[in-house]
Formats: sequence, structure tokens, C-alpha cells
Amino acid sequence: MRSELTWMVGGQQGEGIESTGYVLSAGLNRLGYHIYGYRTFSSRIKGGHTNFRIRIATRRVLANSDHVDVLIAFDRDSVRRNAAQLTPGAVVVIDDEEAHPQLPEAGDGVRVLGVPLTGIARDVGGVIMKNMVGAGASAALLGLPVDAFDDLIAERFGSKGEKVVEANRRAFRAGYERLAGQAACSDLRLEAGDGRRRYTMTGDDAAGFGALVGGCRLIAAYPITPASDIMHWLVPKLPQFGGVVVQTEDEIAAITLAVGAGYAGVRAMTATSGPGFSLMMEALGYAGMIEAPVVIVDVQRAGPSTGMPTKHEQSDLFEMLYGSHGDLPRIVLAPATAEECFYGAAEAFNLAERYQTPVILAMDLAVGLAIQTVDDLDFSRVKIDRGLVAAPEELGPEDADFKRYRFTDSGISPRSLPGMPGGLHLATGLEHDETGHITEDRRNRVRMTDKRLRKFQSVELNDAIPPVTFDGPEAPDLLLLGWGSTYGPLAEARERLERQGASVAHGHIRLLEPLPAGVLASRIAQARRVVVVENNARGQLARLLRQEIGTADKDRLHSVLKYDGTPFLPSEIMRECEAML
Amino acid sequence: MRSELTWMVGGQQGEGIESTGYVLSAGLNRLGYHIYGYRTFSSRIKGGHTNFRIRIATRRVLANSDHVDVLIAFDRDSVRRNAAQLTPGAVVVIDDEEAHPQLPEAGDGVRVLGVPLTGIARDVGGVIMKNMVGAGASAALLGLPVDAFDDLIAERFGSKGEKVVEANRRAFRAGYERLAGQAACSDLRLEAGDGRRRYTMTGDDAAGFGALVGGCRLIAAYPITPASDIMHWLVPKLPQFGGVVVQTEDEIAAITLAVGAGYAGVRAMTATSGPGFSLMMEALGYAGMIEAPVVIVDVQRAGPSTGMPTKHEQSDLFEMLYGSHGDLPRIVLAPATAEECFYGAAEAFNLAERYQTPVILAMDLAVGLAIQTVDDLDFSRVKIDRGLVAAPEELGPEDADFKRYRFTDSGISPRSLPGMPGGLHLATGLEHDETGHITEDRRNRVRMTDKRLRKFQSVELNDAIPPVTFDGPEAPDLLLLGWGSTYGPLAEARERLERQGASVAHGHIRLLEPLPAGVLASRIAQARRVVVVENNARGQLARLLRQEIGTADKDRLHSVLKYDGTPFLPSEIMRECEAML
Amino acid sequence: MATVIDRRSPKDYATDAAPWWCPGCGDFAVLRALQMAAADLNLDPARTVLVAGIGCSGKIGDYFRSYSVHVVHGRTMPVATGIKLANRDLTVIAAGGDGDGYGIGLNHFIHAARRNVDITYIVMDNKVYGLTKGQTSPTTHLGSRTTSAPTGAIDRPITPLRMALVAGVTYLAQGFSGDPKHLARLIKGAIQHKGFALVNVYSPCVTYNKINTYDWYKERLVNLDDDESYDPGNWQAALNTVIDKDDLVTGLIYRATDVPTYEELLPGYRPEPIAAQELQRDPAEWAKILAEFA
Amino acid sequence: MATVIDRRSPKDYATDAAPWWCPGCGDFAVLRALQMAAADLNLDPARTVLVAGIGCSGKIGDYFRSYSVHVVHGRTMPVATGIKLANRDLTVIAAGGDGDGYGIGLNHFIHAARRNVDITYIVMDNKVYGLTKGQTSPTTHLGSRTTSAPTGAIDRPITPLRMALVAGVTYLAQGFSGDPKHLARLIKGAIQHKGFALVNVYSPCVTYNKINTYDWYKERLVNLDDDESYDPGNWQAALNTVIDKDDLVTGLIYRATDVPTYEELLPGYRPEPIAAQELQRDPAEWAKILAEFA
Ligand SMILES: Cc1ncc(C[n+]2csc(CCOP(=O)(O)OP(=O)(O)O)c2C)c(N)n1
Ligand SMILES: Cc1ncc(C[n+]2csc(CCOP(=O)(O)OP(=O)(O)O)c2C)c(N)n1
Ligand code: SF4
Ligand code: SF4
Ligand SMILES: [Mg+2]
Ligand SMILES: [Mg+2]
Repeated sequence: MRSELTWMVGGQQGEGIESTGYVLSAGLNRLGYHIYGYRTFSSRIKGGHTNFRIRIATRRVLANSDHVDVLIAFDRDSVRRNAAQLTPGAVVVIDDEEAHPQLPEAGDGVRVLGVPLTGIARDVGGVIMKNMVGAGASAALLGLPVDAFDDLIAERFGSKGEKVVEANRRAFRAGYERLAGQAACSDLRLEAGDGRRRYTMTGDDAAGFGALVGGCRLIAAYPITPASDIMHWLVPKLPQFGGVVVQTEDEIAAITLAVGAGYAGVRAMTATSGPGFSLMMEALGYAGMIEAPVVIVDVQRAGPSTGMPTKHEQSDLFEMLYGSHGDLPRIVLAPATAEECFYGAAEAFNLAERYQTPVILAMDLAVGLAIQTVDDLDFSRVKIDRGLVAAPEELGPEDADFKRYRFTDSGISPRSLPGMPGGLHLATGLEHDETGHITEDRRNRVRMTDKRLRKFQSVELNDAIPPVTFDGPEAPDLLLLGWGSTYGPLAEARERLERQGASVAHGHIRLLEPLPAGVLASRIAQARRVVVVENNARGQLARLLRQEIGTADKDRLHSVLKYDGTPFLPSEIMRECEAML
Repeated sequence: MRSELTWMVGGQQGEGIESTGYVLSAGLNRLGYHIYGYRTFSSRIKGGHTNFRIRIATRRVLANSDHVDVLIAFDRDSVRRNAAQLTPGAVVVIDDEEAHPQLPEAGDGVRVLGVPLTGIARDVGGVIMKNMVGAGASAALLGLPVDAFDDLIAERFGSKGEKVVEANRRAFRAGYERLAGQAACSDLRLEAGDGRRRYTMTGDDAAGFGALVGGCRLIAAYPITPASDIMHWLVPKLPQFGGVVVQTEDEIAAITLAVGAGYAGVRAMTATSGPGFSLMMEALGYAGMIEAPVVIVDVQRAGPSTGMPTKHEQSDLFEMLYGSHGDLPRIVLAPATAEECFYGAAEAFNLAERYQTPVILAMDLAVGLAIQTVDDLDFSRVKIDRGLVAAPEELGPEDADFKRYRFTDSGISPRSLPGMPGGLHLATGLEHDETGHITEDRRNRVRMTDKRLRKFQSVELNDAIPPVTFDGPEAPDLLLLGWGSTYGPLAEARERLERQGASVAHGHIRLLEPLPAGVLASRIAQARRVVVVENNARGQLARLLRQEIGTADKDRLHSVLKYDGTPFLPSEIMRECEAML
Repeated sequence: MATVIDRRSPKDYATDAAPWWCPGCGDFAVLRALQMAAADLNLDPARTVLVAGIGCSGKIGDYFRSYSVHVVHGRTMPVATGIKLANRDLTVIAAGGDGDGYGIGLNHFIHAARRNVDITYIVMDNKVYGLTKGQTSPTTHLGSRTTSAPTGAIDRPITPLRMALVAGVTYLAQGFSGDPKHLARLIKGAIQHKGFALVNVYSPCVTYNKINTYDWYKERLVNLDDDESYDPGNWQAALNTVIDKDDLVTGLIYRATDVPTYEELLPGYRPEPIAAQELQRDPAEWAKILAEFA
Repeated sequence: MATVIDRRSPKDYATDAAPWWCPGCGDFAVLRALQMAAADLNLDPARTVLVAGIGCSGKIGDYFRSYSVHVVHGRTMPVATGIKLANRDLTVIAAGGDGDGYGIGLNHFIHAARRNVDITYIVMDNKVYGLTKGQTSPTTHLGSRTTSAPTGAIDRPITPLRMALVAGVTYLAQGFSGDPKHLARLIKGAIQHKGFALVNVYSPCVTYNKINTYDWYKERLVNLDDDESYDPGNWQAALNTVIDKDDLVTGLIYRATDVPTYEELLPGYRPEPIAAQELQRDPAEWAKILAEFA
């Protein structure tokens, strides 16, 4: 009986085999397991290898594992490409008429079961159901109760009619029955799940949901991998809440449309990835200058340029921090898990309105597309705070200028929204005075610039998404620092190292701008060595730390970088740490 | 007799009064004076105050002075606005029928001469020649020989016919004669110039000229202040050399058109300012990814967003260094003077082709628009180096793939140009292998990223534009660091402090990426204190130094920032230094 | 204690800012016409948003009294769309130059037109880049000498009226700064129209365009509103007329009343403005959605 | 020792890369047609540049054997223009999708058309965003259900043919992936044409567009090349035909032979390619220019 294992399905892109993984994830979740599901795919619609791996455990997991225990292979290519990860004792189920095909590519000690997945599907109703046969076979191997999947299949296919539901159930059961009796593989059975109600979602789903709960009522976006799913999730949802989805002609229209809506009093966002984000740089500065709230999600993928659209990376940090000309501050928030995508997206709208500024939600492909188990979402933690909106008595007489950009100690000025009598003003990207009128006066220029910068001196976050967290000893031999989806691999590596007796701490930063420099400086100072772990080639976070934090000097700050398009494995981080301890 | 003074003309925008300054500059130059001319103007065509100040000296000057000695005022507003700079003893010539008008706004000790500049112009041929009258009056006050301007006027107006030339000469002489006899102002007379042949140009002119000499044969650009003059200068010139100017529909088209031309073997550029630069971020990464040469000039103005289009700033440094998503290196070169704009622009094309990369020429409004005296340009220092272009024997057989992106030790691969048999390849913004084919292979990804980054490990510049220069002692009490047009004010402040006995050095950085970190680190380490002087609010260069240089720790690095839209005065820098010495 | 103003005069739509335009600039007339139209419709300045582009033309945003948004170059259309969708009770008017709208912003203009959001777009077409000192614009005539094409422009001009018709604009008019009263009527009609309305205005730049002057237009423009036989309800005839007359017409060129607006088509779009929604909702509603992830 | 190849076959324009398109995708036919046209014209692959957009369609750049540039999304037009101006001896062909060309890239397309640079632009119009998984594209029909508009698209579609005519395209044809031979002839004509040529191709997406299928087109398309009375030299007739036939035509729609190309109009533009110029020049030439600053 296993408390953890990794299952994978592989085959040709576009044949719907990923749905094997979706069905299995949902079933596992309902049975009370934790899962972490990660898809490997290419920027093409049909053909080429794709795979979907699910790490299944009886405790929370937020990273891929090194190896694969069960591989459902719809073709031999899937075996060949993933053989290196098959450990001795792993089981490969290959879609084959022969019961025990010769598969030298599988490697030594790997058990190969030939199961005619497609054939069985054909027999029970149609080859397109081979994914269900694969799911059933997997359920059998893992020792899951077949009944648990009945409802699931009904929910999934209900809209297509009872017939389709029945056919899929048949396919699932046929696959299940085929491998139910495999005593030889009984070592793969999972310990029972705890049966608790949990949820599975991707970070993209969670960000969309968080936005909705956080009061977002308009998304303007242009399709791009791996961010489109945020818009897709909102497409059926927003209209239910009187909100709007606009698919624009390009990303410049997307962000400027959202800025217009934000200026007019609607919480609005856009979601994109690197290439689209780069196109938004001018408008980002515009939002900053007119002090309009807007939330921009950048689900990072491998760059530069078009790069590798379906591959993971964290290399847009520099542009998020420093993009757009001129002295433009902004807030950059990086959620580390699906939960945090939810709370982070919701909080982003509070920050955008409270600080009247663009807020960038820095996601990455791994956090955006990986399917994660979420314990629960506490909606009461999402409190809508619309920031300073001028009360009627603060607004001027109808014919006087309203001081929309009033100089205040906090740098934040109460805003008026179109429709409010007495709040008329000019919102311009040109430098302006307190009333918004264009001016090139030197003193005003300095005061207005200082006002804009001052707003960011004390950015405070909701406790659902802390600026930085630390695990482990305060004065460790090794302090691991990361951001975004490296959270899972880092946390796991740290725990394993700790169990080995090492003194290792893990700091994870969610607020990248303005950086919580004080606490970071003190933790960095207390650590013997500091390792900054990130998925990019230039060590962007490490450079930010060196820039902002006096104690982060070059000698003690060591970078561990991975930029091959895949997220870190905990073991990779451990190896690097062991060399340094 | 003066060896130095500052002259100013002021009036309403759009009345052509700036030409008073242009004529005077040209005349002064021919008489062997050095000048530094700076215009103050607004983003409007007619109306509103504008002024043009010229610092005139018998030695090189590259900064504005604190005060004004002679003001030619076409209206009282010009006196009012500039009164604070009028020192006791200054002379104001006001366009007025009264010979000695009461001008309380001029301040104590200021001599006011009422001269009917417009009236005189009307008498000699037309009010539009009031600028010539003003220029003539100025020449008289400064004790310049009137004949020296005859040829100049002929050259300037020659194309409009002999009549116009004569009328302008008459106007000039009439203005001259009016003030020639003013013994009371004889203290304003200038020492004789050295009569040497020199040149006056703005940095924008010089960058256009440098580009042309450096082999640029195509500019694609979209109008924007203060960069348009580069395109304007090239408009009549490029066709003479078989080159092309394309005014595009926007800045994205401008840069991508230039990238296309660069890929096809033509040295190509674009020139813009902040808002346009921000729009170019995606294409910048594209050029880096396909390793196409392209030169992008950013003549910075006050940001963010539309900001103050006619005001000076150096606040795009962050975006130049870090803009565009993904790990994209680039070269950033910042000329400090008009000469360096010339050599820098020319060298930028060598760098772009040698390193097959985008090169950003970081200018600022002050260096771009100020009229400067240039001793000479040495064209033999501009050596065209087209970098690695595959020789016929390196190209493959017709039907084989050419390894356009061959892995090499330097990271630079010989390129083939369309038209070359045997050089066929795919140039894509997607990640690719050595032949350019699209691949997501993990090992290739890492190798290709490393190759791209490796190119920048040893960027070398032509000696006409050194990566960094130092003046003053090696181990000073105070090391001043700057970039771009702060050169003039910094150099002057340092010299003056040195004369006062202070131990002050001045380092000026031209190569901002890749930064010459080694030499900077050693100089910074040797200085007691380091002051980074720049025209932006966030201290962008200071942050870069902290990031890249271990010795640049927060305690010793002090920022002096100015961001009111005007360049530093040497005296402002001195004041800051004196407080620290 | 708010005073309800029954009748406003054009002056009620003027800010204190003194216009920065050159004396004689056509844009003065556009501002005046807009103020007249606003007064005629008695628009509430507090419920009116003017979205202005970048250029001499775009300065109008500082002179017309209403909520005013001065956007980045070329982006009036998406910003105006965002504002209108956010608060459908507002009257949203965009205004900018030919460079702003048909150069850098052309794509947004065409896509806004096909969406048919209920906004009015006034283009102050002077066939030149005024604010940047006289460069060729997308509507500059072939052969015109400009600061960026001293030997004459070589790009055939964009034809905004034809482009707009093909893009599916549902209200199309052309005005002339030489006749601000007529222009005011056209703008009024545009604001009243439900859907996307374009008013292209020949608005001479007296400083940089020495060809397309007031006189040049006066000699050539034909006012369709004076032609009783002209039917602005006929799209094909409108297109033909514009082509025949070489775009030198003024008046209401085309109006469609049967095309639904974007607001009418948007799923779930409600009669009350989104901006007026209460955002803090009952957690139970969210729990239902969360259950979809179980 | 270079072998001169007198006759090339379509296969000579194929790379080793196996196309990533879905079986049945219309883009195969576009590739084949382009290869046939190239073979017919015996284009030298080394002097041909294919500029491809981003999308399923844009992958064509990896399959057609020539110099090949795969640009960022929507920017085929300026890149192709830059290449052509740099080396006028090259045959420059751009190809991309409807989203690439009429969505994010529409502005560049219109401005390229009015410039009339001698390039050919093939748009593989499948009325959907293929590569990003089936969202609404600018040419998606009203009411079509897509992944981004599951209740039906609400933006009235862009009409590329009308837009192109109004923009001043000097060669306009429309092809269909169901008839690659005809398409090859249209592409050949486009390449031979001196000036900007657009070939819009109805190229079905078999995966995401279940409405505009091969059969759907077959039932509706009218081939103008079969109509002897049709005169592609008449702009107004071309426009009327396209409108009448609701854009459902194939064949050569319009060709102008009297419009000068951009290359012909550019001041100082020389017969030899700029790319072939020697750049190191006699300093004396520069000294003359320097003297202008004295
Ligand atoms: C992105 C960007 N590019 C360029 C500019 C510079 N710019 C300001 S106004 C203008 C042209 C304005 O022309 P038009 O829209 O016709 O307005 P006009 O001044 O003629 O009224 C340009 C190019 C800018 N502000 N932003
Ligand atoms: C700036 C930018 N935005 C978005 C994308 C994502 N993207 C890739 S292909 C594509 C749409 C392609 O549609 P189309 O041009 O019609 O090509 P098709 O796939 O249908 O052939 C998009 C939006 C991108 N690569 N770059
Ligand atoms: S430059 Fe032309 S458009 Fe601009 S204000 Fe003057 S006249 Fe008007
Ligand atoms: S998704 Fe559509 S356009 Fe893309 S390859 Fe498949 S069939 Fe062709
Ligand atoms: Mg204009
Ligand atoms: Mg498409």
C-alpha cells in the first residue's frame, strides 16, 4: 500500500487522452487524496507527444516527483520519452492487443501490461472512449473503488445525454475490470484517502475565481497560452454577476479597455503572458500616471519573444518590476499556490483601488496550469475595500475643479468617479497639478512625482497572502529563497533536508514590489548562506535582492537557476543544497 | 571683457524667435567661441513662453550656467519668468518703443534697454524679421563684428532669393547699429574667439550623422519629441546614399520594419522616446531571439506615460536594461555629448552586427536637443565592422540546413543573409535549434539560452566611446558617477571643486549593459564616498550599481537626484558635494 | 441641495483653461460645436466623459467641461469602450486627431466600429501631425510636402469614411470647422444615435497644412444634408456617394437603426450600470461555484 | 560549382520538418499551393523570403523551403516591408492567420496595402484562433460559438476583401483550400504582380470551426475566374461584386497596374539592393556634410 505515487498518461496530442487525467484527478479528490497534476504539451493542436502526470498522496503535495510509478501509454513513443523516469517496479500499461508486449524501451525492472485500451473502447461503444478505459484501468491498479466514479462520469457527460453517460461508464468499468484482478501489481494500491471534501483547481481557475469574488466585473483580454484559461473560466461566470468579458483585438486594447473601466469605477483586469505583457508597457505607465486601478495577470512562460509557449519559466520578473518608461511604481504580487492565486487575485483588486495603481499578479505556467488540491477557500477572508472614493461632501460645488490628485501625506487622494456631481477633473498621462490640469511647473512636478512614489511606502496585504513567509530556523546554515511556483519544490526539499538533520530555512516572497526589505534583510543577515532558487537564467530575484538589501552581498548570495522549461523537482534543489551544506 | 557669459532670448512660442538663437550660435561658432545652447519650450505650437539660452565661452562648456547676463525679451512675460536668473549687472533688451521702460520685474541692478525690435523690423521690411533685429542687437552688445554674420545670413536665406537675404541683413544691421554705441554695456563684450573652425550641432543631429557614417541605410520611425529630429535630419540625407526613411503607422511597425531590414543585411535603426520605446518591448525581445542587429535610439523625456514631452529626464534606464519579457540581454550605450552621439551611433551599428543583437542608444533630451560646439569629427575612427557573415565556403550545400545559430565559444554564430545560396534557415522568435528549427528540447533550450547570454561577456567598444571614463584622483574623498548628459554639469562641478582644493573624482559610464563592473568596483572601493548623480526619481543607476557591484554598498552610495524636468546646473551638484565633503 | 439645471448653454461646457491652439486652428470650431451639441442635448457634465487622444486635437479634453480622460496616443477607442461598458448611463464621447485615430489607433477604431458600442467618436482630421510639427499623417494627400516628406508624401491616404462604412459603423457623418453650426448638428445626432458613431471633421491646421485650407474645403465640399434626394439609410448608396465625391462631402452620410449595440448583445449585461453594483456578496453564492471544483 | 537549377518542382520547396497541422487542416493546401506557385515561377529559394505570422497558419514558415522568418504575432507586414526595402531583389511573401492579420495586425495590413510595397500577403482565414484553441477571431461569423464566446460571437466580422479594396490594395484574390490548384494560380499572380498583393484563403480549421467547413464553402463559393464578363480591372465593380456576393467569391477580384509601387516613389531608391551597398565610404564625403554644421 502506497501513501504516495506518481501516475502518468501519455500519448498523442489532441486525442483527448488528457481527460484520462482529469477524470482520475476528480475521482482521487473525492476519495480524499491530495493531488498535483502537471501536463506536458506543445504549441500544436494534434499530434506530438503529450503527457499528464499526477502525483497522488495522502498529504499535501505541490511539486512533481522525480519518477513515475504508473504509466498509461497510448503509444510506444510515450514509453520511450518517459523511460528515464520509470523506476524499477513501475508499471506500464500499453495500449496493445498483446497482453505482454516486448518493450525494451521501458527499462529494467519495469512491469509491462499490454491492454487493448482502444480495442476495449471500440467494443463497448467507440474508440474515443479509450481515455475512459485508461482511467478505469488506472483506478483498478491504484485500488480505487469503481463506484466512486459513477457520479463523476454522470456530471461530466450529463449535458450530452444519458446514453453518453452510460457508454462512458461502461468504458470505465471495462478498463477497471480488465486490471482489477492484477494481484501482481497490488503493491501499487493506495492507502485509503481521508475522504475529506477538498477541491482541485489550477492556478488559472483559482485566479479567475478569486477575481470574481474580489469584485472583478470586467476582463478584457487577448488569448495567449498559458493565461487564456483565466478568461475562459470567467466567460460563463461574469455574465451571471452582471459582468463583462471582452476579447479585444490585441493586448494594448485589452489593458486600456480595463483601465477605462477601472477609471469609471468597475474592478477590471486583463490576463496575459510575456509577449502580451510586453505590449502593455505604455498603458501600464498610463494607469500609474492617472492613478487608475487595474489588475494585470502575467502567467509567465518561457521567453524571450515567443519562446516556448507551453513551457514553464519565471523570467518576466525584471519586466514586471521595471517595465514602462519613467519612474513608475507599481505593486507586484506573486502567488505560490492555487489558493494564493485565489486570495491574491481577490486582494489585487483591493490593492489596485486602495493604492489607485496598476497591480501585477505574477503567476507562472506551473502555478497557472498545474492541478492542485485545495483544502478549502474561506470567502469571509475576502473583504472588498474600495479605497478612497470621495464622499458627496468632499466633492466640490458643481462648477469648481475637483482636486482629484490632492497632495496628501499618504500620497493617496480620494477619487471621484464619472457620474458624481462636483467631481469633474481631467485624468491625463501628461504631468498635471492637483486638479488634473496639465502643467510643466517644476515644483509641481517634483511634488507630484513624490506623491506617486509615496503611495508605495507602506503597502499592506490581507493576511491570506502574506508578503513573505519563513519556515525553518531563524539562523539557518542555509536559507532558501524563492517566489511563485517554486514554493512546492522548495518546501518539500527543505522538509526532507531537515529530516536529514540539516539546518535549512525557506523564505518565500509574495510581495515583490514593494519588497518587504526589512524582514528579508534581517533573515538574510542571520543565515550562513543564502540560496536564491528561481526558474530563469539571469537570477532576476537574486539581483533584486542585491539591489534592495544591503546584507544580500554577492559572496553570500548564491543562485540556483533552472531554465529548461520545466519546474524544479525537490530532489534537484536538495542536490544543490547538499553540495553547499 | 568676458571670457564667458550667458545670453538668452525669450518670447512667445511659434513666433520664430528661437531663430535669433540659431543665427547667433552659428555666428559665435564661426568666430571661434564655444557655445552650449538650451531651449525651454512646451508641447504646443503657438503661444506660451519659450526661451533659448546660450552659454558662450572661450573654452568648452557642456552645461547651463546659473544665471543670465543678457536677455533679449520679446515680451514682459519673458522678463518675469527669468528674473530670478538675472544677476545684478545683467542687461535686458526689451522689445519696446520706450527707450528706458520701467521693468520692476527685472530686479535690482539689472540694466533695462527698451529697443523697438519689432518696430525696427517693420521699418526695414517686415515684423517677422524681429528675430534678426534681436540677433543684431545681441551681436552689438557682445561686441561681435557685424560682417561675420553676412555670409551666414546669405547661407540661411539663400534659397529664398537675394531679396530675402538682403532684407534679413538689413534687419540684422539695424538691430546691431541700434546697440553698437552702448558704451554703458561695454562690460558685456566678449574676449576675441580663437577663430578656429568648429561645428555646432545637437545630439540628435549628431546621432543622425553618426548613424549615416556608421552605415545606417534605413530608419523606420514614428514622430515623437524629442527624437523626431533624428529622423528629420536623415530625411534628406539617406536618399543621397541610397538609403530609405519610412515613417510608419506606429512604433511597433517602426522597430519590426527595422528588424526586417537588419535581418536582410541592411544597417537599420529606429528612434523614439519613452512612450514609443515602451511599445517596442515585444519586438526588442524578438530581435534578441532571432539575433538580428537593430539600433534603437531612446531620447528620454520626462515620464511616466506621456509625462512632460518637452522636458528632460533620464528615467528610462530601467526599461532599457530590463524591458521585454524573458531573459533577454542587450547592449545599452549612453553618449554624454554631441560628439559621443556621433561616435556612439556609428559604433552602435558595429555592435549590433558584431553581437547580432539589439543595441539601445540611450540619449536624453538634454544631450539630444542642446546645441553644442564640437571640435572636429574624425571620420577615420568610424570603421565599419559587419561582424560574422558566413563566407561562401562556410555555407552549406544548397539543400542542407545552414546552422545559423551554431553553438560557438563566443556565442556568436556566422549569419547568412537572404540571397545567399546555402544559407537557408528559419529565423523564429520561438526557441530553436542550431538550424533555426523550432524545438522544446530541454538540453537545447539551456544551451541556446547560454549561447545568447554568452555573447555579452566581452563587449568591446571602439575607443571613440569608452565604456567608462574617470577624471580626478584614483582614491578621492568623493567619487561622482553619472551617465548621459549629466557629463557636462558633473565635469564642471568637479573641476570647480578641485580648484577649491577638494579631492573629487568623476566617473562617467557610457556602457550601461553589459556594465564595466570590474573597473567600477575598484574605483568605488577606493573612494571614501560615492555620489551617483542622475535625472530621475528612483536612482536607477545607483540601483544598477548596487545590483552589479559588490563594493557599491548602500552606506557608501549616495544618490543625488533631480527630476523637475530640467538638467543639473554645475552649482547644484557642487552644493550637494560640499555638504558631503 | 443640488441645483437642477434645466437648460445649459455652450459656455457651461467650457473649462477655465485657455486653449493652446494656434489662432485660426480648426479645432476651436470643433470644441465650439461640441459645446453647442452638448447644450442642445442638455448633457449633464457629470455624466459625460470626453476621452481625448494625443495631439493638438487631443487638448480638447482640457477645454471641454465634463469628466475628461486624456489617454495615451491612439487608444481613445478601447478606453472609451471600457468606460461605457463600466457605466452605461454615461454619455461617452471620444475625440482625437487623424494621426491618433487613423495612424497608431486605426486598428482600435475599426474594431470599435464593428462592435457598435454606444459611443461617439469625433476625429479632427487636419491631414497632418500637428503637435509633433507637421509630419505626414495617414490622411495626408499624395504629394503634399510635410516636414517628414519634404519632397511629397508617397503613401496613398487612408479614406476614413470608406473605411468606417466597411467596418460597419452605424452612424457616419462628416463636418467642417468652417461650419460649426452644422457640425454641432452632426455631433448632436451622433450622441443621440444608439451605437457607434463617427464624425470625421475636416479641421484645418493653419500652421502646417498649407494645402487643405478653409478655402480649399469651401471650394470643394458638398453638403449632403442639403440634398433632399440623398438617403442616409442606404449603405450602398452612402459608399458610392463617398467614392464618387472623393470624400469631399459633409452632412449625415449613413445611419443604421437596425443594428443591435454591443450592450444589447452582451450576455448577462444588465440595465443598471456595472459601476453601481455592490461587490461584497453573500459567501453562499461563492460556495456554489466552489462546489464545481469538488 | 553551384548547380543552376532550371526547373524546380513543388517538392523542392519542402523542408524536412513534418507539418504539425491537424489531419485535414486547410493549411496543407495553402502550403501545397504556395509550393506549386513557387515551382511554376521557378523561384530561387535562396532569394525568396517567407515571413510567417504566429498561429497554426504561421507554422508554414517551418515547412516552406526558403529563407524563412517567423515573426511576433501580428507583425508580418512591417517585417516583410523591411526585408523588401533592404533587398529589392528578393521575392518576399508573407503568410499568417486571420487573427494575426486582421486582429492584432490589422493596422499594419492596411498601412502596408496603402504603401504598395511589392510583397505578397497570404492570409489563411479559418475564422477562428486555431493555435490558442478555438477563440473568436475577427472574421468569425456573428453567432458562431467559440471557446471564448460559447453563446455565440457578438462582434460583426471584419470583411477583409472590402477592407483591402478600400485600403488600396493593387492585387486582390481569394482562394479556397478545397481547390489548391486554383489557389496556386492566384498566388502565382500575386507574386508576379508588382505591388502589394493580398490573397485571402478560406482555409478550414477542421478542429475548431464546425461551421465554415469545406462543404459549407463548396456550396457557396462562386469562382469569378470562370465568369468571362467579370473585369478585375474595375475597382468599383470589384467592390460591388464582393458586397453582392457576401464575400463568397474566389478568383482574381481586382488588379491595378497603374499604381506606382513604394519602391518607385521612394526618393533616391536605387535599382541595386541596399543590402549590396559598400558601407565604408570616403571620409571626404562626410566632411562635406560636416561643413554644413560650421
Ligand atoms: C506612443 C507615442 N508615439 C508618439 C507620440 C508623439 N505624438 C504626439 S501627438 C502626435 C501626432 C498627433 O497627430 P494627430 O493625431 O493628427 O493630432 P494633431 O496634432 O494633428 O491634432 C504624436 C506622433 C506619443 N505621444 N506617443
Ligand atoms: C502578442 C501575442 N499575443 C497572443 C499570442 C498567442 N497567440 C498565438 S497564435 C494566436 C492566434 C492565432 O490565430 P490566427 O492568426 O487566426 O491563426 P490560426 O492559428 O487560426 O492559424 C494567438 C492569439 C502571441 N503569440 N503573441
Ligand atoms: S499646429 Fe495646426 S493643429 Fe496644432 S494647434 Fe496649430 S493650427 Fe491647430
Ligand atoms: S487547430 Fe485548426 S487551424 Fe490549427 S492545425 Fe488544427 S485544423 Fe488547422
Ligand atoms: Mg492631425
Ligand atoms: Mg485563424
